[in-house]
Amino acid sequence: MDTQDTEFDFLQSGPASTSGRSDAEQLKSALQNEKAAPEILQYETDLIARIEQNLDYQDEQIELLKENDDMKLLVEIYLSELSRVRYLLRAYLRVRLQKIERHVMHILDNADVAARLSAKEAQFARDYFVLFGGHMRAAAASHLPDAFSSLVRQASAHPGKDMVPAPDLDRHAFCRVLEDRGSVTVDEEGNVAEFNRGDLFVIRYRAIQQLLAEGAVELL
Amino acid sequence: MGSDYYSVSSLLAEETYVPVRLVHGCTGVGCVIDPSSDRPDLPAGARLDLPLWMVPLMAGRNMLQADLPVFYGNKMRRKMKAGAGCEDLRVRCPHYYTVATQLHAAMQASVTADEDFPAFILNTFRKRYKELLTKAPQVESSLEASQIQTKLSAEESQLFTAAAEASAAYHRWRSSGDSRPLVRVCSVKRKWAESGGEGDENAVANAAG
Amino acid sequence: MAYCRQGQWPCTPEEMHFNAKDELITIVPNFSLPTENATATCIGGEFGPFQPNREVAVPLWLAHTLWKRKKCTIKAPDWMNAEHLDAVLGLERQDASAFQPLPFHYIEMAHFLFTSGTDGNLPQEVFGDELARVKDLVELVQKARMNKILAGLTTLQSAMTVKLNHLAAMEINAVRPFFLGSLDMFWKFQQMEEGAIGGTQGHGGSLGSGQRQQQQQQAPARQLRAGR
Amino acid sequence: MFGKQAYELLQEVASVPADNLPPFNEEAFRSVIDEVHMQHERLTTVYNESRERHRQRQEEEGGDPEEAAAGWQGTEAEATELMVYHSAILRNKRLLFTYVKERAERIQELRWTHRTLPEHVKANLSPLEQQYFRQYDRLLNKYCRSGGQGVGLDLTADPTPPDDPYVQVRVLRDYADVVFSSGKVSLRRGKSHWLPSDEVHPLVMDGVLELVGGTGGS
Repeated sequence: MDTQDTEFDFLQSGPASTSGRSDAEQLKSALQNEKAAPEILQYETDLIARIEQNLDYQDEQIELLKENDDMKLLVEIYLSELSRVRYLLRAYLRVRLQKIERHVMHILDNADVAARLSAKEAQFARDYFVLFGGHMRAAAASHLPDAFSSLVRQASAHPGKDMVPAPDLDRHAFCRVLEDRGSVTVDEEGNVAEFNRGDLFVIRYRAIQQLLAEGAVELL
Repeated sequence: MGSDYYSVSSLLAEETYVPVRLVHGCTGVGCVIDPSSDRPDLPAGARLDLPLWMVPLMAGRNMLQADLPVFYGNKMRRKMKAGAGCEDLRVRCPHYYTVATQLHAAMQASVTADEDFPAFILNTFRKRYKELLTKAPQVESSLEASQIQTKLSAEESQLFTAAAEASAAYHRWRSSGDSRPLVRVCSVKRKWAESGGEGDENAVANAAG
Repeated sequence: MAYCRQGQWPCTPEEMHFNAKDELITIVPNFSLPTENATATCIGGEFGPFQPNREVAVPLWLAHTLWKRKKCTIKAPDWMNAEHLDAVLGLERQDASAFQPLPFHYIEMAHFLFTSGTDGNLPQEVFGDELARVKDLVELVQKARMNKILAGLTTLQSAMTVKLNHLAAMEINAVRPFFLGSLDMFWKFQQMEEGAIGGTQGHGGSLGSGQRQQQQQQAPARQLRAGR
Repeated sequence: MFGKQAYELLQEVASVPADNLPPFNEEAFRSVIDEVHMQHERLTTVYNESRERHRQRQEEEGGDPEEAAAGWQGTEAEATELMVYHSAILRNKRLLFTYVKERAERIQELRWTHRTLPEHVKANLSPLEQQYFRQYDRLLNKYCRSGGQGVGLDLTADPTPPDDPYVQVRVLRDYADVVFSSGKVSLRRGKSHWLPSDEVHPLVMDGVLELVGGTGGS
């Protein structure tokens, strides 16, 4: 993944027909993946940074051009695209917040899952846990006998944290193959499927969890 | 268990009563758990109905043995074999499938599992699944939908509602042009699944689980 | 829109429509952009060049923006001619188990081209005398494919990995909640059945090749078929 | 039967559509808390009494009292009684927690869809829940605002996909030069313009502008 060395040098992300997928296309794919996956995915740090940088740059271009009547159409084109990309960015950040809220204790309990969050999301998760946990404690837990007042264990004597909502990785999902992978094991019985670029599957998420992380498949 | 601790549909399902036999009897709470008893102690072998939420912990410790309620029994299986689509599951057990999976686990724990039970549940869903599939897209009115849904379990109703809503959303989109109203009005009122509380995602997952 | 409860159904038709507007379509501009290369450098790529009477492929949203301002004409996509659609329809009807390759957002693109324009003039402009025929054929293709999907769904008897190559976006969306919800339920009941036999459930861990896999005969993913 | 009232408490919120909240049932909630404490007291009493009886039996038989220190020594029937209380406490806890969490989630949802609490809902919240809404509001604002911990985007905006941000308008009467986000426009009668759709509303209401055929629909 290419990192931005110089400011405004975003011409590298050209149209799909010439040099891979543009940043806007990657953002749309990241949003679709996030919407369709039962668990929270790795935050697209570099991509979001580039998108935000490019949004700012386009805003600047619009400010420069809007006084020029000859550039009126170009400004309208820029503004139209900006509204689309901003929608994708808002939707991406929003669906991730929803997942953080839904599985906050699971996320904070698992370092590898917590590492998928951006710095701001991690702060939000900690703040939300304090807020939500405080509310549960004040409204319910503090009224129960000590042995049953835990927010994570049904009873303090229970070994496991049997109250923590976690994503169900055995849910099915639609996915498309982006990179040839040959024979892929798709279930515990050892059944396999040929994963060729462009193939479209309905499959249990657990079977393609790792492939998704590697960018070999995308969710639909 | 943790993944559906807060699941409203699971909590509703676990209020279903199932027949059990107490292995060692019980002291003190006989009147509480058995309304027909007027004595605090119940003898070993006592038979009564308990809510499903009480069963797994006690089955796991061999304190009781759970049996299948009548709506999973041989008579019901014969009726299902004859015509699964016609049966009214809601009147018998609204959370038919959720209760089945949890009860089966409890019966496995107390070694009273019925080997044919999972196949019966799977085949029941297979047969009724086709009915749901063919009916959902054809629903023309909420009244018609309600009539179909009166016979469905909560889990089936969730699927039916989801399919009908997806179909309706698609047809709404098809009938609209490419234009949009100038000012979008965010609708306050939203249609909601009948199973209540939990979102569609969780409800479907928990219905299946 | 339900923010926190969207859950398993990630896309509304409106969102699919929004996504479809990134599909490329050929236009013929009647203007020139006063930029260095007559191009528009956007986040989504460099579009253009825009010069009079010079065909150029642009995203549908941009084509629409320009067309509304009377800055271009829009050409029908290659797949949207009567002859090609007739052939596609024939193949869809012949093959019960597979879908013909069409653009992922073919339904939304057709919808856009058939319904846009303040006085219904875009469809006429794009398709001319072929309009009615093309509309009919697209509708027939959609119906043939949806019937094929539903016929395949009726054969669903268990949770399994299903290959559905060339299924389109709106088709996925239409069947998603029912299809995925049903597969999830089948899977749960099959886990229940496996438990009765004494097998181990697939909770936790990866799907790596274990000893159990070596003992099982490996079977390919099943193709969703009709009439089995 | 144990857990019945807590079950009915949860049903109160579960049976209402998700965009609404029934009043917080303080009385029923308190009653369930009392039930839990009664169950816990009984559980503790039965456990201790059973241990005491066992210890006495040990003394009568001349055994070593120290052996009675650890573990359960009661009868299986007494163990079953303890498990009835234990599972009932767990059930009540789960129903109470889910009641509070379900309501909290709906309160969060209201922040996303309404920004402020509707009056009819506000009246149904407990003081703790009203506080929860205010705190969640602050937390979400902190995440959305510019700079520091924020992403600089109001995530509650644009819940549905945007259309063309421009609409075509016709000027109905001479007005003035107006500065829109897209630039300055001289509004002269009879002229048509493409203008940002979220900025023309006041001028449409004032009768200065009229929409030209929507945004492209037939």
